[in-house]
Amino acid sequence: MGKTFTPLILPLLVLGMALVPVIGSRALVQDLFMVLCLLVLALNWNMLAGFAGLVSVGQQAFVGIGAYAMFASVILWGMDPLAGLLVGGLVAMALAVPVAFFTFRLNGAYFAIGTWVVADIARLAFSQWKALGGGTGTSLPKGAAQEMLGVATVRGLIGGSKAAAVDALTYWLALALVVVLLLASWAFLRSRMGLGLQAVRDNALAARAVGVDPLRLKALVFLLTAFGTGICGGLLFIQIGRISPGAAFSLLDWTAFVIFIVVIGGIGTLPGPVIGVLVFYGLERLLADYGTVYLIVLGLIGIAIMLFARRGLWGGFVQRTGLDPLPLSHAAPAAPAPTRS
Amino acid sequence: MGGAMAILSLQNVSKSFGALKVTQEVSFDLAPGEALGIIGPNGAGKSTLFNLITGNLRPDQGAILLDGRDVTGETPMQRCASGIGRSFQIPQPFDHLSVYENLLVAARFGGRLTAAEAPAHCADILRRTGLAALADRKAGGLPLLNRKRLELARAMATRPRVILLDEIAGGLTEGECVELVATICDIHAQGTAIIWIEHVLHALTSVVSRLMVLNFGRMLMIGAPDAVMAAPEVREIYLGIEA
Amino acid sequence: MIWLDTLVQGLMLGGLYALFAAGLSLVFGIMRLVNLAHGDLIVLGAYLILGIGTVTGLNPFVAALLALPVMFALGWLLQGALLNRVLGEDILPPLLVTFGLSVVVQNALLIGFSADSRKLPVGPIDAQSLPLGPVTVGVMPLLTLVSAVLVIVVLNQIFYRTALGRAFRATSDDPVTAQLMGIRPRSIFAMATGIALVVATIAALYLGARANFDPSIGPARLLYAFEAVIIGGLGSLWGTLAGGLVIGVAQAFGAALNPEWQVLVGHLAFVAVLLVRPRGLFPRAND
Amino acid sequence: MSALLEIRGLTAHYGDFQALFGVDLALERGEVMAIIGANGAGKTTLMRAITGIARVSGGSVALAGRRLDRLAAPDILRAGVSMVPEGRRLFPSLTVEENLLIGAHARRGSGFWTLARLYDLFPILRERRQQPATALSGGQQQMVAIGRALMSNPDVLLCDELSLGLAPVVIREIYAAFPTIRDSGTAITVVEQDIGQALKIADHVHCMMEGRITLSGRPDTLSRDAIHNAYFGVHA
Repeated sequence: MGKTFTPLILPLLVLGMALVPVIGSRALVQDLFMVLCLLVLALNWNMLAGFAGLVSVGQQAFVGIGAYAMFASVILWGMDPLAGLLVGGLVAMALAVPVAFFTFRLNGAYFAIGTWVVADIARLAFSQWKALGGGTGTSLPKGAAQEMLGVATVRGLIGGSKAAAVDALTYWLALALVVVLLLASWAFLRSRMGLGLQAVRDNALAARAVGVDPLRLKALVFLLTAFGTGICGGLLFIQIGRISPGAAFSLLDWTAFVIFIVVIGGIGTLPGPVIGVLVFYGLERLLADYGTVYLIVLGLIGIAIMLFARRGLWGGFVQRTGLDPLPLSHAAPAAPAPTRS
Repeated sequence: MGGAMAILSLQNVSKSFGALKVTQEVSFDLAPGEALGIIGPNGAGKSTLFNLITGNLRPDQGAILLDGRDVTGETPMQRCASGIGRSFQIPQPFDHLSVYENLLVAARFGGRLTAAEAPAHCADILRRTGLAALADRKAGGLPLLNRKRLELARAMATRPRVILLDEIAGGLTEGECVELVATICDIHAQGTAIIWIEHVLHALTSVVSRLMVLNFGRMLMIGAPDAVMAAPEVREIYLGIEA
Repeated sequence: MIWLDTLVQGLMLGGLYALFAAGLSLVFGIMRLVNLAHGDLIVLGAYLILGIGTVTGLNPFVAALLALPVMFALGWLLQGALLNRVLGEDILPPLLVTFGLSVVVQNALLIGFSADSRKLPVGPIDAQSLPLGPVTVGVMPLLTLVSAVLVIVVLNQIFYRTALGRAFRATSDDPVTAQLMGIRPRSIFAMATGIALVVATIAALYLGARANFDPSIGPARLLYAFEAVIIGGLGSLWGTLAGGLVIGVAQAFGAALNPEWQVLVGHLAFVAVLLVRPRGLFPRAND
Repeated sequence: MSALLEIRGLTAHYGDFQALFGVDLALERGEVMAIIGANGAGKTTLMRAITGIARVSGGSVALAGRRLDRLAAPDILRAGVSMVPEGRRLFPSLTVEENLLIGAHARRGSGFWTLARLYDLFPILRERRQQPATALSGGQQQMVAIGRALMSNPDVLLCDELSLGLAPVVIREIYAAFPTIRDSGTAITVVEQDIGQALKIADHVHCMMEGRITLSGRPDTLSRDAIHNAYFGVHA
């Protein structure tokens, strides 16, 4: 039942989401853009912490690096912001290599601290980049986003101002990123690598005994998620238009919220981040006028989930109902007719 | 020593934990397709010997050769890919994966099979180990006998040429034990060499052609099972009954 | 001479970081718990001292004495009611719960005390300084360093000279066998977190007396504290002191080169130490 | 008159795996009881179930009429049952003397056993008392483990696999302390794979196989063949 249901509803959902810039207000587009970006970050963090067991609290490093690399591409090297996105992802992935070399020496919980220190180092180092405004930051040149590849096409498609077209384009890119990431995550987890990763998560000793190299798999996931997070960082700051070390390397915005989203939705499950981001958005709307109370509620929910429903909303749902519309499992091949006497 | 015939060869392997010598100058050759049994009292260093062979521990001295090639410096992953499979004394299933997926991991990584080849290979092993009906069950929920079968099946899925079995019959009832021995005989008949640590002697002696006795990390005796079991020093050390 | 001065200033700063770190080190050593809320709990302690001082008109040093039992009780309750439930093989639940706690404490303080920065009014001692050989040191910074050394000495005495410390070490080694000795690990853990918050209160006193504080500064201080614990060697109290001094001295030299480099150079020292000694300066033999 | 330690119909599970099947045992005051059996027979599980380390799934354990089977491990120790665990499990961060002192953490009243009396029982420990427990030889470590368990002045002392990995001469030395322990008023249960040793010291011997008691009796009434059969479950 679930198997015929899922492939049908997902494209419909994506189609509905894609229509938002055509029928919705600009404010809604901007709101949902932020939600989609948080979902991208959440999908990456979930892959890292939920599947590879790498609990990082320093992913803001790759958001900031991606954003700064995009800014550098546009401002210093005169590239199109879209090309800058790719540069951002690649630079983030390249810098993830030395980061992994350092942080992988730290075990368990201290890995988290190590990634946090690295993110702070990145923030402080980029504050020294005077060409990009140093500690105070800088803005994208006037018109850079509006002259971006594809903006004219989008304008032809939906009309409206250039700024609205930029919003629509970044929104669609974020939506596309979400879809691609969801599909890629699903494919990865069902691949040989994904199977090995789940084996390591269950029992590292046994995994090594059947030939799985935990370190290699974890390093691979670390690099891939740095790439995804870096691209998302670039995209976020095309839309925001202004960068500063504090904003680009914000622990609260790019990691803390993301962790709560994943934990509330269900860590180590594919749909978990999606559910989590919906709850997060709902709460944000509900408590929009009480900034600090909102954060307290979020913290309390996170604690409550860990105490009473460790698998999160989605994990709890799957456990209770036995339904899993997005199964990661491999069914055994149909057995040949039994030949035992 | 380490003659061209041997598939696995240990040469003067020693290992200490602090002051405790857990393995002392152990040497033996295993012929291709041979079945060797290891007995000895608890704490004699049997499981340590396995961990040395699989690469979970590095020996302080001595060498371990696979097909005449020195693998002493290799990781467990490399040794698995080179043909050493193992089962753990305490079953270590991948709890959240199905029985079939437990085998699939082993076949894809250690067995180096492609996505196209692996399913048939795993299905064959599931059938031979009597796990076919449980293929889609989560491994974490299996009772002991099936956990032991899964240990065996998963080790087989890595396509080993030497398979190490660590007390795989321990804790089973007589009937269950007989079933498991039949499966092990089947593996042996297909040409896989076996080293088997076991306290359930009658199970062991119905499969192996040579028996080694370990005591305080030392090889006390190695030879034909009947001769070894009849030796007075073995009866004394192993059973504590003065003959 | 300027370098000697910088070194001394760095050691003083390191004393403060060691105070931040001592409670963390104790808790990690006993129950392998990484408490991400420790920084915010120190800030909470500073507000508690401020509150007691404001209400009673007492000097912050006396107010801190009154705050000690309150913070002990808070730590004991926190461990008993919350943290004990999430200890286990899986490192994620304790990390996330203390992370959630950090956000809750920080924002509750924000509601209670606004974002305005405060300072503990310690009186004239704040501005006094002593000539110490060729350099001059502030009385408060010196007091901080002396307190840090004293705290480490006392914690070591508790750890290695008392029945409680014996139970701490035994539980840390092997909680299951400890139960066979009649030890209840959960109450041992509650006691440890209580003591950790007592140390946090002392840290809070110096944090609030030496510089301005506001509800948001916890996490950054926590990061320096963790660096001290990790490079000191996990579970070693003297190592934690050494780690704090290394971070403090590195930051002081960084600041001497360029004020913007203070924190960055501290972090780089942390990375450098770990690259050379992956298990820290004074690793425990059995880990 | 009920026995000091009385076990009735005890069952225990690890997940779906049943490790004990209705074990009945009784230990009298001043008695030494031995439980023998091969690896995996359920001896260690039995010890862990009595001391509260493993959960009991059925049956009862009572000490002088008081039910223990629902108590947590620290409370069972306080009630008067102490254990020398398999593999000794000394605390590596503690010195020899501290390991002994930690045994008195929940000491009940002022019993026979004190540091001084333990040092008289195992004089070598007095010499080594400031050393880390892990620096000792296996036999000396076993002495520390026994001493640590005695420091709470228990009514019942359970010893799991004392002779594991020790040379025969060391084993004899350790068992030489048993009469003193028994005379101090502590009843003893030993779990052994070393059948010969068990037969020498015990008043009663029980053989376990596959989670059940398969043979019970006084050492002088049991034939070697009967023990051999009970031990291996085969007819030799």
